[in-house]
Amino acid sequence: MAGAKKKSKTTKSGVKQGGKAAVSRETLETYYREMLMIRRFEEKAGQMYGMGLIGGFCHLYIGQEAVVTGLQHALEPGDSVITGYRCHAHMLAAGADPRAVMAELTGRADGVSKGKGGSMHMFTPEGGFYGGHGIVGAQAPLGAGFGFANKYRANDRVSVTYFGDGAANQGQVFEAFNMAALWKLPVIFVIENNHYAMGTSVTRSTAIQELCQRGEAFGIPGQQVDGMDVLAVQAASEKAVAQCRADEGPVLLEMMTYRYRGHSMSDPAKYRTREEVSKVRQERDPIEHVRDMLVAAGHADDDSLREVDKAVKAEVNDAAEFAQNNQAPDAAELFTDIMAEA
Amino acid sequence: MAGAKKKSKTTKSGVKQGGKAAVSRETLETYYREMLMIRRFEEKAGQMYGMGLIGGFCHLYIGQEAVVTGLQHALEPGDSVITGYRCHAHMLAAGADPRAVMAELTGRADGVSKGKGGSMHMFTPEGGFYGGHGIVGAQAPLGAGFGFANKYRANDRVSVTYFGDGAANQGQVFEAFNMAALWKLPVIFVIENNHYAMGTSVTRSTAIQELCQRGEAFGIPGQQVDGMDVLAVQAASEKAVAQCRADEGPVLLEMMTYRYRGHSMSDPAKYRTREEVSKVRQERDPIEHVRDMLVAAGHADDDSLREVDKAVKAEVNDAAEFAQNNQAPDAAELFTDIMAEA
Amino acid sequence: MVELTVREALRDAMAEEMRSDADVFLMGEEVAEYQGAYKVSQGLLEEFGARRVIDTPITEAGFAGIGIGAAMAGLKPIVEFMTFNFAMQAIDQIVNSAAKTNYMSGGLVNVPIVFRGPNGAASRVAAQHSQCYAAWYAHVPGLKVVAPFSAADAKGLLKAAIRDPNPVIFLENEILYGQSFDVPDSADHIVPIGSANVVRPGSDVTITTFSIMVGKALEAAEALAGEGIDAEIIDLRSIRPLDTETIITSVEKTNRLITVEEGWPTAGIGAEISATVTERAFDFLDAPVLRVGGSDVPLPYAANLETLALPQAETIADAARKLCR
Amino acid sequence: MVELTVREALRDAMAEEMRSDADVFLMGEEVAEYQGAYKVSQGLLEEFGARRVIDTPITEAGFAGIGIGAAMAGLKPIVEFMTFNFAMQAIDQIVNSAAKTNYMSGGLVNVPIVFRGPNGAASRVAAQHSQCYAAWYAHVPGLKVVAPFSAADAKGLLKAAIRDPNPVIFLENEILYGQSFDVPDSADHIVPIGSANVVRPGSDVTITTFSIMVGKALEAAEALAGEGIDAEIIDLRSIRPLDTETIITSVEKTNRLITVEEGWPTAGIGAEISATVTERAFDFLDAPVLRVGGSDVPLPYAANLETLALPQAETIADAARKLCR
Ligand SMILES: Cc1ncc(C[n+]2csc(CCOP(=O)(O)OP(=O)(O)O)c2C)c(N)n1
Ligand SMILES: Cc1ncc(C[n+]2csc(CCOP(=O)(O)OP(=O)(O)O)c2C)c(N)n1
Ligand SMILES: [Mg+2]
Ligand SMILES: [Mg+2]
Repeated sequence: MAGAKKKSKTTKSGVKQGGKAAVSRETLETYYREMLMIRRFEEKAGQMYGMGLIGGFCHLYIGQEAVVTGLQHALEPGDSVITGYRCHAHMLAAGADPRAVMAELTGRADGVSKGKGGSMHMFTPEGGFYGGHGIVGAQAPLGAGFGFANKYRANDRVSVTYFGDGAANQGQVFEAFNMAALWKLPVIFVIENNHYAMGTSVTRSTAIQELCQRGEAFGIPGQQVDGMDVLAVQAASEKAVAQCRADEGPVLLEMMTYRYRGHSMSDPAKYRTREEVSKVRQERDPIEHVRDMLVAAGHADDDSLREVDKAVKAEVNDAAEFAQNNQAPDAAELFTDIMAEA
Repeated sequence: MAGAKKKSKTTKSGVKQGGKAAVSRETLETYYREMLMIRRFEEKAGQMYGMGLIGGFCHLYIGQEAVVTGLQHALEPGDSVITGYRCHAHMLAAGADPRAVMAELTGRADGVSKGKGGSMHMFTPEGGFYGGHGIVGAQAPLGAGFGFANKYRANDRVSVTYFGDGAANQGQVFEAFNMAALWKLPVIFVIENNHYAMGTSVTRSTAIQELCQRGEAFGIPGQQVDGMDVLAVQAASEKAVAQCRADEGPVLLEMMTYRYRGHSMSDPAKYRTREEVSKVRQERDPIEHVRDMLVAAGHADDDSLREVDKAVKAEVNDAAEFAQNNQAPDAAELFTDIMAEA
Repeated sequence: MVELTVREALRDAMAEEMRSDADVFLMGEEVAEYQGAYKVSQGLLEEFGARRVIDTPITEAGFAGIGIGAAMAGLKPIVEFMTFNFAMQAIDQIVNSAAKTNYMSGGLVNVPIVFRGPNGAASRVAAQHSQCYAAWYAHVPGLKVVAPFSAADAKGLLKAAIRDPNPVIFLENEILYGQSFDVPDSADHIVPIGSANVVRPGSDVTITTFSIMVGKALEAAEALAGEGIDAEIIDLRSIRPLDTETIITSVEKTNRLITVEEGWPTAGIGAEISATVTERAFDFLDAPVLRVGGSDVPLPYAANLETLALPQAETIADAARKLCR
Repeated sequence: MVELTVREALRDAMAEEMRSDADVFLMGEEVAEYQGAYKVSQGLLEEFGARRVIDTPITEAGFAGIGIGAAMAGLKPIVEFMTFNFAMQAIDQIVNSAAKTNYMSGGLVNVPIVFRGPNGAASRVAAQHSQCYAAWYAHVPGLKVVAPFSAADAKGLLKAAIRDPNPVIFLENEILYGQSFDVPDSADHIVPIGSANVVRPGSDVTITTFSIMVGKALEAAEALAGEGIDAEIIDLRSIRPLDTETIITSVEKTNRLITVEEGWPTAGIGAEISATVTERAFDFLDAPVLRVGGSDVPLPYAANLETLALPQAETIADAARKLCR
C-alpha cells in the first residue's frame, strides 16, 4: 500500500496460504500444546457451567483455537489485543494464569477481575490483553484507540482488534475503519468469521459475504485467511504486523473459522445441522491439523501426544480445582474499584 | 444489478452525464424558476437572520439547488424524501407553501411546524417530505425505514434519503446500507457532497474520497453525478428511481455540489479561500447553467428572465412579509403535540 | 382466566395485534428463525411469515432507525432489543427521532412504535448486560414507558403500547419471562398506559415498585404482615406517565412511603416519586420517604456480590421496619 | 485574579495541562483547524500541533471509543463533543466502556478521560440540540459529572477532570462561554470534583442549582432580597459525586429548599436532591422541597415558547415566594 489515497486491494488467499514454509518442530509442538490447552480449558468450563459452578453467559472458543494462537505468535511484548465476550482463549494466549481465569469464571476472589467481571470481562494488561467486552462491535474503536496511543507515542507497537462476523455489520466498526485509515493507525482488525452471529448466519446478515472487503472503501486492505490453519494464520499475521510496524496503516484480516459449540452455553444451536458441525470437526479441525503435521514429520507419535494431553489436562484440572475451592469475594468488594484512585 | 450477491459496480459519470438528451423548453423554464425560487428564498432567509428575525441555526442551500430540483422531478406522488437540517429547499421542492416555511423560520404560529421546529425541523407529509433532522446521519436509517414501509406494502414507491459528505462517515449510515441491500429496499441514498462538513473538507475526513463507493461492500451500486447540472441530476435520478421501482434494491448517488455560504449563518468559513468559492460560482453555478441553456436555445432573453426573477422575488417577499407579521405561537402551544392522540 | 407465563403473554399480545392489524410487524435480532433470544416470539414467524417477523443484523441504531422511519410512514413496528443494554446504541434514534418528532413537527408526523426487550439484571450477566433504563427513558418527554410485572399486565400493556400512536418503551424482565400468572382470556384485554395497580392493599406503609421488584415487595409484605406491619404495594406498571394520583392517595392513607427499584438510585424512579410525593403530599408524610434501589455500582458477576447489589425481599422489609418503628 | 471568559478559562485549563503532561491531548469535531465550533480550543492547534489537537470525522461513537481505548492504553484524552446531544451516539461507549471497565476489571484497567462540550439549551436551536444530560450521566456509577458556572470553576474543575484517573463528564454551557469572571491567576488553581460552593449565603431558603441556572438563581435572589427573602444559593458544580453535606448543612439552616435545573424534571437532579434531603434532613424541612426545572417538553424553537420552557429568574423567585409565604 503506497499511501492512504490509493485504493487498497483485498486478497483472498483461501485455504492454503502461509502453511507451506518450513516450520520447526518446536513451533509445531508449541502450537499444539497451546491450542489443546484452550480446547481443554473450554471443555472444562463447559462442564463446570453444566454443574452450575459458572453462571451468566459463557461463550466457548472451541473450534477457533488456531486464530488466537497463530496471531499471538506474531506479536511481541508491548503489542495489545482486545476482543469481545468470547475471550477466555485470548486471556490464555496472552499468558494469563489458567487458575485466575477459571476462578473468574466461577466468580471468586482470586479471579483475574476479582470475580466482578465473569466470563465476558477479563483483562491482563501485563500480557497486553485489554478485554473482554460485552457490547458487540464496541471493541473496534477501543482497539483503534490502542493503535492511536501507539502512533501518538511513536513506538512501533501494534493493536490487534478482534471481532465477529456479526459485529462486522456494526456502524462503529466502520467509523473505526475510517479513522484508522485516515490517521494510518497501526491496527490489525481481525474478523473471526465463524459463520454465525448467534443464530444468524453470515448469509442472512449481509448481501455481500466477503467481509474482508469491508475496509476497502476506507483504504484498508483486506485478506481472507484460513482460520483453521494455525500456520496460515501466523503467516498472514506476521505480514500484517510488519505492515503496521512499518507505519503503513491498518490491515483487515478475515479469519475463516468455525465454532463447534453453541453461541453461549444456553444456545441449542438449531440453526445448523449436526452434519455441518461434524464435517468441519472431521475435515478442518485446527488441532488435528497440527497433530497430523507433527506425526507426518515424525515429531510425535500417539504416546508423546498423549503425554502432552495429560500435562494439559492436569493444568486445566488444577485450574478447575482452584476455581472451585477459591473463596467468594469479600462482601466489601461490592464497593471497591468503582473509581480508580489518583 | 442482477442480484444482491453480485458485487455491484460503481460508475463515475463525472460532469457531462445525462445532460445531453433533448430537454423541452418548459422543463428548462421550470427548473430555472424552481432553482431561482430556492436561491432567492435562501438569500432572504439569510437577510432575515441578519436582522434577528430568524434565530438558532440556519443552514442555507445556496449553490446546491440543482440537486434537490433535479431529483424531485424524477419522483411521483407517494414517493418520500428525507434529509438533515439543511432542508428549506427540500420543503419548497416538495411543494410546501413558502409562507409557511418562512414563518417556521421566524418561529411563528403559522409556520409549518407551528414554530416549534425552526429551520432544522420541517415536514410536509402531503408533499412526501419527512424532515428536517438535526443529528448528522440519523436520517439514513429513517429513510431506509420509508423504503422498508414501501417494500412491506408491496407498492412501487421509492424513498429518497439525502445526507452530506460528513454524514457519509457515520456508522449508522453503513448499518442502513447493509440492511437496505440485504432486504433490497427501494431507497435512493443521495450524498450531497458539497466538499465540506462544517470546516472539514472531505480530504480531511476520510482517506478515500470516492464516497460513491461506500455502498459497494454491501452490494449497493454507486454513481457520482455532477450535482451542479440539474439535467445530469435528473437523468441519474430517473435511472435510480426506475431501478428501485423495479425492485432491484437500493442505489447510491453521490452528487458533486458546493455550498456558497458558510455551513450555517454563524460560520465565517475561513477553511477555504474566497477564490475557491467564486471560481465555482463563476464556472459551475447551477442556475446560470440553465439560464445559459435557455438563452442559447432562444427560449429566453434578458427581459423574459427578468420577469421570472421578479415573480420569484415577489413570492419570496410575500413569504417574508407574512413570516414577519405572523403572530407568535400561543403560549398554550408549549404543551401541545408532545403526544399524538389516538 | 388462563394461566400464562409472561413470555407467552407477550407473544400472545403481539400475535393478537398482528392478526387484527396488518400494519403491525416485529423486527429485531433473532426474533424470527431463532424464535427470539429468550423465545418471546415463539411461533410468530410460522404464523406471520418473514415479511412481518424480521431478523435483523446486529445493528441497533440502524434497525431502530428503520423502525422509526417505517412508523413515520404509517406502519406500527415492534422493535425488539435483545436486551435494553444494546438499545444504548440506538438511543439517539429513540430520543431524538422517535420521542421528539411529533412535537418538532407541530403534530404533523407521529411515531407509533414499540421498543421492547428485557431490561435490568438477569442472572449473573455482569455490568454491561444488567442496566436498568427506566429512569433514563422516564426522563424524556415524548416517550411512554411501561414495565409490567404480571403476565396479565404484560399482555394488556403490550397491546395498549402497540395501539398507541406514540413511541412506547416496553421494559421486560428476563427472570420474569418464565413466571406464570392468571391472564384474562380475551383479545380485548387491554391495560391502559398510565395507571398503577394496588396489588396488595395495606394501611401502614406504601411501597411503590415495578417489574420484578413487585414480586420481592410482595414477599417482603408477607414477612412484614407476620410482624404486624401492613404494607400496601403499588405496582406502578407505567413509569411515564406516572400514576401519581394512586401513589398520593395511598400515602394519604399510610403516611409512609418506600420506593423500590432495581436500578441505580441516583436520579432514579424512586427519586422522582419521593420528590413528587414530597411536593404534593408533604403534610401527609409521617416519616421521610425511603428509597430502596440497586447498589450504586456496576453490577458484579460474583453470585454473592450480585445478590448484595440488588434489592432483596429482606432489604425491602428492613426498610419498612426502619420506617414503621 | 484575571478576568477571563468561560471560553478562555476552559482553553487555558487545557493548555496548561497539555503543557505539563505530554499524555494529554484533545480530539473532536472541528477542534483543531476551526479552533472549536464554539472557539473553545482557540490557539491550541498552533501551540501543540496536529499530533495533540486532532480533528475527527463526524463519528462520535468511533472517536469516543478511540479516546477510551487510548485512555486504557494510558493516555489522557480530552474528547470534545460539539454538543452533548451528539454524545448520545457515543453513550454506549461512555457508559459501558468508560464507566464500567475499572469495576469489571477488578481495578486492572482504568479510563482516565474527559468528555466535554456544551450541554443543555443554547439559543433557539430546538429540541434535538438542547437536551440537558446531567441527570442521565449522574445516574451512572463509574462516572464523575461536573457542570461549572463561573470561569474560575470551569478552569479549576477542568484541570481536576483532566488529572482524574476516571472518566469525567464535563458539562459546559454555550451561553456561558462569553461571560467573564475573575479567575485566580495561577496554574495551580484546581477545584476538586465533589465540592459545591455557596455562592450567596442566605437564611430563608436554600436554592441548589448548577451551570447557567446559577446566574438566574442569583438574579432571583437579588429580586427576593428586596422583598425580604434572603436566599442561599448553592452552586453544585459537581453533580456526581454530589456534595450532599453542603446542601444538608444549608437546609438545616434555612429549613427550605428549592432545586433549580434547566433539564427535564422527571428523575432529574432536582428529584435526586429532593429525595436525598427528604431522607437525610426530613425533620429540618419546614415546607415541601420545590423543584424548578425545564418544562416537560422537547424544547421548542419559537422565541416566546423557548423562554416559557426554560426556568427564568422570575420562575425561581416565584417558587421562593410560594415557599416562604
Ligand atoms: C450491541 C449488541 N447487540 C446484541 C448483543 C447480543 N449478542 C451478543 S453476542 C451476539 C452475536 C455476535 O456474533 P459475532 O459477532 O459473529 O461473534 P461470535 O459470537 O460469533 O464470536 C449477539 C447478538 C450484544 N452483546 N451487543
Ligand atoms: C451526530 C452529530 N454530530 C455533530 C453535529 C454537528 N454538525 C451539524 S452539521 C455538521 C456538518 C455536516 O456536514 P455534511 O454531512 O457534509 O452536511 P452539510 O452541512 O455539508 O450539508 C456537524 C458537524 C450534529 N448535528 N450531529
Ligand atoms: Mg460469529
Ligand atoms: Mg457537506
